[in-house]
Amino acid sequence: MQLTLEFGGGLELLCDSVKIHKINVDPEAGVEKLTMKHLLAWVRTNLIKERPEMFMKGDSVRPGVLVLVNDCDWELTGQLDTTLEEKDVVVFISTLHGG
Amino acid sequence: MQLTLEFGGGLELLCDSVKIHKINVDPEAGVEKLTMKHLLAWVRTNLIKERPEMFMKGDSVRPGVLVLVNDCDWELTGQLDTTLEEKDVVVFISTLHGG
Amino acid sequence: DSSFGHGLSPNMIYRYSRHLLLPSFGVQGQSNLVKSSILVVGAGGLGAPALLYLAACGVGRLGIVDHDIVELNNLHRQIIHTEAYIGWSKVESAAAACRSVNSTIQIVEHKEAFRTSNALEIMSKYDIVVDATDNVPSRYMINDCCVVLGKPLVSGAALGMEGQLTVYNYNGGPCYRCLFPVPPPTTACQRCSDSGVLGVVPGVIGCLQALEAIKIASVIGEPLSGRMLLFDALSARIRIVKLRERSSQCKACGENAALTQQQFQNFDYEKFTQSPLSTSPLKLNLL
Amino acid sequence: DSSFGHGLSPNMIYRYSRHLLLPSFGVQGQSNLVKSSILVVGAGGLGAPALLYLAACGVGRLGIVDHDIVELNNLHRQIIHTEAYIGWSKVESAAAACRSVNSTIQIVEHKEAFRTSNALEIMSKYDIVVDATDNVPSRYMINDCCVVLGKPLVSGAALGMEGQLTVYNYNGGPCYRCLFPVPPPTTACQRCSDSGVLGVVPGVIGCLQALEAIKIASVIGEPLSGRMLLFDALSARIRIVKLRERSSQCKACGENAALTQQQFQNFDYEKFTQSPLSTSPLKLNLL
Ligand SMILES: [Zn+2]
Ligand SMILES: [Zn+2]
Repeated sequence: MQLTLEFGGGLELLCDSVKIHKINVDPEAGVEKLTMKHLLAWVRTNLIKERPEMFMKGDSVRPGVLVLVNDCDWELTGQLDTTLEEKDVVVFISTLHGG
Repeated sequence: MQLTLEFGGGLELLCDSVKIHKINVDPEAGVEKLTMKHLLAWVRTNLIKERPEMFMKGDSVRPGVLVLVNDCDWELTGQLDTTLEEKDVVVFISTLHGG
Repeated sequence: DSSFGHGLSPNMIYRYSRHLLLPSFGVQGQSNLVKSSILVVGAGGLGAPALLYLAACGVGRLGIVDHDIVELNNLHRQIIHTEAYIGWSKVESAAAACRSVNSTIQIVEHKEAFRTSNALEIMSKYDIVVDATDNVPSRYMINDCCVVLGKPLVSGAALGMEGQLTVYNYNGGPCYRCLFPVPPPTTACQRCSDSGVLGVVPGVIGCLQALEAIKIASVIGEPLSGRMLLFDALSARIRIVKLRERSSQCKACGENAALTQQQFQNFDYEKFTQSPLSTSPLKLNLL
Repeated sequence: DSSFGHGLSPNMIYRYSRHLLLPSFGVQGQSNLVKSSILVVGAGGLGAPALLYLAACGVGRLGIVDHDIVELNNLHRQIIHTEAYIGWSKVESAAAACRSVNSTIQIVEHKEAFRTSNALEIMSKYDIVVDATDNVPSRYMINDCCVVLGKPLVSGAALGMEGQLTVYNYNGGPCYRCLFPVPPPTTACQRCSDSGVLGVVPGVIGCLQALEAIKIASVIGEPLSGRMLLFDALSARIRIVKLRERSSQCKACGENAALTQQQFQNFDYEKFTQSPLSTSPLKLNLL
């Protein structure tokens, strides 16, 4: 399944400072749908090059990270259970505090 | 066919000051595809309430109006011959000169 | 004063004529603005343009809170301060600049750090709050104070080449704690003073904060509540995304929360976020 | 001067420290900025924030062109001007404000209308041009002058509750005439002075113009060339759309065009657009 992942607010520093990643990822063996839970595990294994604790906590994202599926807060789409579809855009953004 | 039309830069004043219009429009009788040329004629008949010369000139838009099909300049999609698809978003925007 | 019911003097009508000409703003919008009061917390990178535009547009009473002093390394982005004010309090400097563009509005100087001990008293005098601070504990504190007092909060942030903007606690929409119930790890909390910021990035966000505050104050348009603007200056890309609704579980605004003034005053925001409210000066060692 | 090759003095290193800390900007970006020159045409609603941020960020030489004088009804949006400067030339007022935030850069005052007779001479001294004017003939004239001299053009516009922004004539991208070969009918050309503008809308666009000029000058990021930003303040919506490429048929930059300096100087922009280059004063009759 083709997805576009975007990292912002400093999270891109965890993946070689690359903000936009066009990826191909398939559901787990024996499972039909690709969920955010599986995608997070995939990202941690394949994209995060350093300090994974700055991206995840347990099996979800760390506090202060917003997750957006097609420009919509993942709290509205089902969080970890969100089912992803072909060409979806998933944004991970760390909230900023500077001024 | 369901389309979203948006008017901006003052063009909304020609359609009762409403910027966003969700419309249903079908191709001409005997024609399969809906083109921008037909959509423009449809807009002129159905949405433009006053001063049509501020929107069109001949069978195209007047100078100074940008037409965007799915956030892309219609010069890149074929201008009047652009074929529209279900759920496309077409923006008509008058260029601004103020400062 | 005026006998036309809109509270606009002939001088104001001339000064704000380009607002009055606007069909979607007009006399009613300007009249609402002139009667409104806005508090800006922080007279730094975000506060600088926000304050100048709020003063210029004719907000009736404009409050400025900051305890900081103007330094030379602020001037690359804090365009409200001039070299002549280096060493002065940011509030005095910003207030002078605001008065110089509009002497007809009331400008209130709060030359102190915004703390739980003074927050309720200061904020209660204003209709709308603009968060232009630069650290995590202040953001939680300002949010909670807005929830306790029922004030809409225009929240902006900028760091590096990116900016973020939203309106919290407005018309049933979410608050900061609805989005971020748990504070981030301190290692994830960079400040402009530590990590740098392109000066014009808070400029863009601060202007947008002024715009959202003006929309709320003048009762026009759709404020950016339940939505967040994400700005990436380097690639010139902007996203406006849909946020979650108010959370019934929220410790500040949730159904069973009912945060009281007393609880707010006793809450230790530095301990909660494990971050200090004040910035320590930067040690730069580039050469 | 400096012996480190980047041309930054210790004073500059302190002043611009938050830029130098930025990995994507750093010493090289600041050094490029300090060596660059930018011309801002128009010290009004767009020019005000653009000039302040360009001065503050450390552009080496900043030129300001305008023939207008500061009026009270400018102050709701032109935050670079203060009440004390009402009746003064906008260029003098803006230059004084820029100097007060950054005395280390060179500020050049062009107190004259930008016309075909002086445009080439003025513009040839700068690397980048910011169009912050308010009328159609100026926009064609500035575009053509940029094409003749090969300068990138950061073009912004604001009216009512809306703003637009793009970069023309940059790196093979389209110019203004590629998009608008035929001028609009005069009835479609409203000015802020006739139709009104919410003051902070040119504030947002002017900041974004400064940003794009800074990106080009410092050689960072992706300038907004071949793309246009459309800003709707009322609904807080922003679109960034893809524009056509440079047109081979363009009368200014097209393959067989080769607009010469002589042709530019003889072109009658007022006749071409059927609009005057100067604004007549507003007659407001609200009461
Ligand atoms: Zn809440
Ligand atoms: Zn061209």
